Amino acid sequence: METSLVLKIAYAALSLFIAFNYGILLGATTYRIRARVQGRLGIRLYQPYLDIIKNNAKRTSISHGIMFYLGPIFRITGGVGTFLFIPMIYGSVVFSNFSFAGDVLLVLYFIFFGQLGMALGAGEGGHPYSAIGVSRGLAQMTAFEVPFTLAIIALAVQHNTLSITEIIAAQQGGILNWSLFTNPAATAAALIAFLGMNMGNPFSVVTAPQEIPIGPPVEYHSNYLGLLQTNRSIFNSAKLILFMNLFFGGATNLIVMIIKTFLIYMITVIIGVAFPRFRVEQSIRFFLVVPTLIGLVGLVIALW
Amino acid sequence: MVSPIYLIVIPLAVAFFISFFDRLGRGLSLTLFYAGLIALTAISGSWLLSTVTGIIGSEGAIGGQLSQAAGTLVFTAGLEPPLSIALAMGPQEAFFLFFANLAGLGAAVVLGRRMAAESVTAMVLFLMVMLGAQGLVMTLDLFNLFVFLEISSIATYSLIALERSRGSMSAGFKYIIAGGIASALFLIGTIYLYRIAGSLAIADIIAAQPAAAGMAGVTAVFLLTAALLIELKPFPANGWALDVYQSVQSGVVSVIAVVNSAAVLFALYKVFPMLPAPLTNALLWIGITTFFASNLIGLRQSSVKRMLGYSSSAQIGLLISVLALSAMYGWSGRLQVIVFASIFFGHIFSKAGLFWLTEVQEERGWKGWSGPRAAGGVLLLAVFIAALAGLPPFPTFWAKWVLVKSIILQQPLVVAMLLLGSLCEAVYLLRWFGRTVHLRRTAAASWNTPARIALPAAAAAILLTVGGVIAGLAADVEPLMFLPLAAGLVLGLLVWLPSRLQGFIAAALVTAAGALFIPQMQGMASVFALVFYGGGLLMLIATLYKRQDSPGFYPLFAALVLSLGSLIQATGLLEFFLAWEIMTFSSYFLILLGREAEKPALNYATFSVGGAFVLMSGMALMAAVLPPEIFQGSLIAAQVSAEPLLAAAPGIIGQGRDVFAVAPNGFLGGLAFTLIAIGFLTKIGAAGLHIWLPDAYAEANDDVTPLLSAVLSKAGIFGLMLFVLLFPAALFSWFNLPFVLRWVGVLTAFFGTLMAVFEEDIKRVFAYSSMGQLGYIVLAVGLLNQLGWTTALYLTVIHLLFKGMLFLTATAVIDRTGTRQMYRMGGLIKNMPISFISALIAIIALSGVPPLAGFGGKWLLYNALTANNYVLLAAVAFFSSTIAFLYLFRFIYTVFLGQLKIEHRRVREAPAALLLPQVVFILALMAVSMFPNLLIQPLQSALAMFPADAGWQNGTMVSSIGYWNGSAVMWITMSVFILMLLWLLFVQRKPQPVSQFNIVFAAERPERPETTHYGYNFFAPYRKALGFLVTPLAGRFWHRIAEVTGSIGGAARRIYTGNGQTYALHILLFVTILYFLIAR
Amino acid sequence: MNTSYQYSYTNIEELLEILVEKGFIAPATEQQHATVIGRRQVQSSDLAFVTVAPEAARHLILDLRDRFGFTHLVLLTAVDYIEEGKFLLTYLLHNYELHHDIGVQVPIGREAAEAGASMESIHDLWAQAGTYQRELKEMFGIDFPGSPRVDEPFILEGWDEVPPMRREFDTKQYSETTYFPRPGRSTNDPADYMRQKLYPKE
Amino acid sequence: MSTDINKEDTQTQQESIRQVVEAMGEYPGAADASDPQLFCEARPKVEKPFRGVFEKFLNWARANSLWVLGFGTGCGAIELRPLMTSRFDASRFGVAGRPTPRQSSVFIIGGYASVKTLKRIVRSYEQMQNPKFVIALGSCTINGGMYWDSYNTINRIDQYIPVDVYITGCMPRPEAILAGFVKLQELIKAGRGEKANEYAEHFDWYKANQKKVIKDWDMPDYNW
Repeated sequence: METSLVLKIAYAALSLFIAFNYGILLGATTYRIRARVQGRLGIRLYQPYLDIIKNNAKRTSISHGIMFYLGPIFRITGGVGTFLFIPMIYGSVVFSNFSFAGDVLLVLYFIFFGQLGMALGAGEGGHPYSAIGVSRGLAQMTAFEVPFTLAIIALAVQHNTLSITEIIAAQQGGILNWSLFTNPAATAAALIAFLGMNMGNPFSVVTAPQEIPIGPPVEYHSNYLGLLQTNRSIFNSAKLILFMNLFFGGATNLIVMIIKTFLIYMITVIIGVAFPRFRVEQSIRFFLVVPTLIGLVGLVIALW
Repeated sequence: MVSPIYLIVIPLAVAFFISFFDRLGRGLSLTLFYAGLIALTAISGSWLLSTVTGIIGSEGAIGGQLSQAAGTLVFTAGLEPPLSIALAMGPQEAFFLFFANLAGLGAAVVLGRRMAAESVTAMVLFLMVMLGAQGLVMTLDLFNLFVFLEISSIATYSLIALERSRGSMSAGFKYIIAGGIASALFLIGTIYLYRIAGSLAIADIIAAQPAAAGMAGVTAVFLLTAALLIELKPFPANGWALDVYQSVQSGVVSVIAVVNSAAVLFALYKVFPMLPAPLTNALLWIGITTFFASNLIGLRQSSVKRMLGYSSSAQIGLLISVLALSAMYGWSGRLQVIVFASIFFGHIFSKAGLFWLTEVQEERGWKGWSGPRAAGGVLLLAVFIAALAGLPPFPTFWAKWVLVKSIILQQPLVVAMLLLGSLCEAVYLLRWFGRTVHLRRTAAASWNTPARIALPAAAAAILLTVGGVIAGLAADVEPLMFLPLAAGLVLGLLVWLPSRLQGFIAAALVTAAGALFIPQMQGMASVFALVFYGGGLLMLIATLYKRQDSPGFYPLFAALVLSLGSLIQATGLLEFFLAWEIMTFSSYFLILLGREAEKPALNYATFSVGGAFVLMSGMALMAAVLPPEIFQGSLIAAQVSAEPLLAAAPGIIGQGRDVFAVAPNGFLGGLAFTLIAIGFLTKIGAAGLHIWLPDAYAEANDDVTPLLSAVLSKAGIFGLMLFVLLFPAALFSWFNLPFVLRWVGVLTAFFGTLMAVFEEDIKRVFAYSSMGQLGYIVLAVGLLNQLGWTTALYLTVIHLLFKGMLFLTATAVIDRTGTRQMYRMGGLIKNMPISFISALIAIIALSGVPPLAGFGGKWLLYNALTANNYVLLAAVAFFSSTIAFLYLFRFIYTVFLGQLKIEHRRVREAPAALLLPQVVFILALMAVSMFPNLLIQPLQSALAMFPADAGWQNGTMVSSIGYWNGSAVMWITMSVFILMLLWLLFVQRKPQPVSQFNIVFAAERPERPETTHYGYNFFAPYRKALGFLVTPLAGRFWHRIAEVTGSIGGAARRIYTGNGQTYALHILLFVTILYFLIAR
Repeated sequence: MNTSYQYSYTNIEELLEILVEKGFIAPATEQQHATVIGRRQVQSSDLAFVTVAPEAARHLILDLRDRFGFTHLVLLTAVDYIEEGKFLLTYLLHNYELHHDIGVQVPIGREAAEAGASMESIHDLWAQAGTYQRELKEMFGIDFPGSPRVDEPFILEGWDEVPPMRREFDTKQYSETTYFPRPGRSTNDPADYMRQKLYPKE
Repeated sequence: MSTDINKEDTQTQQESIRQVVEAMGEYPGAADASDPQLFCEARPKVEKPFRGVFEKFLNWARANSLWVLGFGTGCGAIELRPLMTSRFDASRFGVAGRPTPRQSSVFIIGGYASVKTLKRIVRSYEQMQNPKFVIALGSCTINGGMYWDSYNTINRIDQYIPVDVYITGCMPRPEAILAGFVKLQELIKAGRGEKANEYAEHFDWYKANQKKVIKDWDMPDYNW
């Protein structure tokens, strides 16, 4: 059943649109939830849209150079690309995106595309805080990738495939087939890594607003910032969908997807509001010890 | 044909008449003196020519019994012995005499000024020394041997004492003591032997088999041998000789060390057949111990002459042990010629040459020895040192190879001592050489080489080279294998041309070689040929950016690139090793050209030579344990004949064959492969063996490093893959070598990458990065399946592309900014945009981020690892590959982004010569990124000997567990990128371009670029967290080893007190203990 | 009881006595104005002030630091006695063992020489004194030759008027001419206000 | 183990810093502000708004997305903190804090401004992107307040940067500040939040006033 290229692109655009809006509403919702926990009302649900419009409506902007200009574009290409390489809904032609282009390894490495481009753009901004932020971000990234990789390798070995679609397929047929239950250790390791990946508390030292304004994007503003905000929602969706696909059995329709990703996201939200912030070397040590050990257990489970 | 008797008569007559002529004028006497020496040389030369052609004429090829085959016997006074002196002149005698006389003639030329200035006695004594040597070689009579020994000794110590310095008097006296003891022993031994055999003719005595005649006979033979041995300065009874070497003028020393020793050695050779087996055995151990210990002690020598003295002593020891070995194993013919004659030949000319060269600055220690001023002088020094250290194409190289190969199974300990001793020797010689080059560059006083030294030394160097090549050809090495050397030589002769022109010629040579050889290759070999020739050519083009001349650069560069090609061309182990060694030493000399490269180059040389020796012993062992049907003929024959399996090597690679089906060869095979692997891993810079790597890469000239990293390092990978294919069975026969290989690979990747993170020096960053990347390749090689090997080849090619780009960018940046410290750069993107693009593409590729080709390597690697359940390896490899982001970003940020320093404002884009190869690399990389199958499919078909484990469906590569469509990824990424760019262009009003200080700086203004650029210790928190992992344990380990070796050498040196009595005691004790050991 | 220094004392009077006895300061004079050399005042059981001549000050401070245990320079400040044409510098020192403070007060001429007021620097005794001296230079124009970076601006960036802490400087006038005072500003002095409110007839 | 490393690390770091300092010689001081390679010298331009409904829509978005620069310039900064707390919850109005002027649209002058602070205020204000709004808190910003006669504190902030909304008081309470935000929103929605263009228009006048009091002007004329 070959879908024509035009149709494929149209489908991908549709799922991208859904992911973008979902990501934005998810962000606003969690903000409101967090505000309610603190006894506030919080932002309006459509506030992120306003912010994006506002930033795009800024009349002036500056450019430190070509790389600075291209940085956000790299970033959003990374985000959109990552999303496009992940099938959103299992078994759906419409929401399978461009997952034919590669397996989970591709997704794993494509995540770096945007980060690298962003880091380069921020670097040309010439602001030392950008560099400090990138330094922290990269350092922390190397650490949380270890448990994450262990988890993914465990899954690959367990299901004998690196294809995301096949990993979802292997988890069908009941909740107990989910990787969450077939390999809880790998799932746990990956979820801890996910906290680091989202750079929320306790791993938020990268953007540390109090110390180094907001880290890498300190020089970004106006339309650049608008792009970055757009990317954040898409990328967030992409990561959530990836985790859902790998560990929580994927989704066969949009509603299941929304419920599952929302719940996954709540994990980071809850941990984020409950914990203070690690220093970089602390989080590196943490990632290389606790989740890594859990990940190794996951490997043992997978091989056994 | 002139009768050999004239060899005796001429020196006698000249010595007799010369004082009369001296009265008439010094010019006349000098003429006579040199005429006499030339006559000696000419006569012995003519005999050499006639005997050798005689043999060739009679038997068609070298290989028959050499002794007396085409020689002649001469009896003085027309009487039969014992009434006359019987002299023999055969090919051996002629060989010894001709070269000894030639060396003597050279020494006389070197001593010319002294001969002209001093009294005529010097000439007389010199002639007498020569006379003694002629006699010692030719005589067939034991008593005559004694007489000539005495003539030679007395003349020598008179010559020594003639210097009239306190030191030389004392040295001469020590010589007399030693000589006296030796003479006494010799005479007693002769008497006993006469008593047993009833004749003084050596042949009669041998026929009488004195050793079989009971204890008395053994004792007699022993005394005779001991006397000769003492004259040959065995360890530890050689203190007197070292004092002589140190205190006497170099020209004279060259005579003592070369002419005298050669003659006495020949005398020993003549009496060898009468030696009983235990004595032969003892001589073997005495010889090899002398070799080992002298070289060990040589490490701690500061005086150049004494260091050379130790080396002489060591070489003579080696020759003694070779004599013993050939007696023990009944070697004859070609083997003997190649081993003994080559070592002898190499020894006399290299040693004589070195002694001559040191004559001008003989009082200095090596630390202050600044060397000849002319480039030619340095070249001579290099030739002699290379010849002495046993580098190709010099004779000793072949000899050592054959020697090791012949005895590795029977005498592994001897091989070990030989190689360790050789390593020590190479280290102290190259250390001296490196210092010389360094001092010369730093404009310390260097001297002009006078013609009286330069001419004989040049002659010796030419002889060594020619002799070496002949020996090589005699060992059945393809003439093509000398191509790198020939190319180097040709370019070396063109050194007067402008540097760029040389570069073009070199490039033309490499292109021609590549065009000629690459089409002949197939399969894997062609991949490596492309990497070696293509990469080498591009790097060569890149070097054309240099503005100042660097003599010797292009010859070495061309030799290096072509030797890499030769590695693939090699059809035998020897040829492979030859190419390997040429590669090693040419790269060593190239590294040495760097400004601060003295120590790093020495480290590199030490590890390379050590690694090469390990490799050599592994190869020798491998050749020895392989079934005889593979290596036809006996072990001894194997060394020279072309190995049939290897002959097919380039053919094997690329042809389908189930390579792992061969039965294991047991422990020895495994050991051999392990040694071979260690040799290659040293070159690759595997974790633990890597400590030479960062310094060598960093301190080599900026135009050399790209070649070292991007191209040269692949030689080790090639070797590893080649030998896995050649001797697959040996992989598992001792232990699971691939398992170790995999872990070594991944740990190399991990530690290399991690160490790169903490470096400030741009070249050191990439040096460690190279180490890390090669670690992945080793890991992939260790997988032993098609996907793994595809990965290895893929990474080899891709690494050439991106590391070439990175190092060339680094070169450009260093060239433009004048610093290697990254934090001192910054903001160069606007000044060097093309270099930035190159660096950007390279780091994206290196880090493995899609859509560029680097991801292909990652995908292949993890698929190969995961499919085989190597999960831990995959995890560590992944961890390393994420760490690579750190140093990559740090590099590109600190150098190209961030704040431009005020002093770098006028920095311009890199020179075109540097950009051109980068553009080629970029195009290649982009092509491979767009269409991965362009590269991967040929690689897969080159690896058809493995069962296929990944296929292609419409541009999607499908392994057993994963899939990847590189083209699709590229298209998607590009489309999204362009869409987003268009969006930004659409919604954004024209942005205001701003300058570097227009940043939000907490409401302040930045003060200076230096204080605004976050560059130093970029990953400080990372160091806090993981810094303990980069504690230089390996460095400390090797440093400790070097220290311990040095202290042992230093401790051993203490036995040489400088006191004549002590030395006499040494000699007596040596003889006594030896006697009891034999008699037992 | 401080023991680790050359001179030991127990209370602040004793300290002053020792200082007089050993000739560090002149004998007591009548209670006089603070700028008169020789004035001594015991403020409380742990705080005393002595006034010494500029030439003697550094020596005394050094002795107090090294022989009496006043190891800490608490502050260095100045008061403008414009009527007497003097600045009074106060070096406040602290003894960590007894927790005593002693203020060494040094009157220096406001315009002693052509270069203006000047005093010997003690930045070599306490590195942080350099910072105080920079401040005094900026605020009062008192020079401390040799003190590091003493001529660089301290907190006022680019101040080119009379040093603002000098009493001849009229800050109100300066503000009015410089800072665009908003017209229509009225002042409500509390005293006036209360008086008008309570005694409107007056 | 790790402490050793850190110690060693610090030592090597110090050593390297020492080398760098030595290599630099005497610290050369700040680089020249009039260097066009260091600072962009372009003047600000009047950026014309769009017209009609579209601009109204954009203004609505701007009014409801007020990102405040987190720069406490005076004692009034302490009154800003409670705005984000549950009692006042300014996020209801779309108000959020932002740590960098590049990304902010509202600058709150938190009270008295010394000359030294004024310099930073001007710099930060200019680094914000058009459209941008200024809220001035307290009497000090209006007429100098209790610092009216200080030699080092300016009296009227509107002489130096354009102000959209003044909030009186010493200090105004958070409720007052919220009211100020609402007022600002009204202004923006009415299309009157064009003070950034006004600044560009009267750039020379503002600049002259600024330079009158900021004497060591080591910045470019406009801080992009």
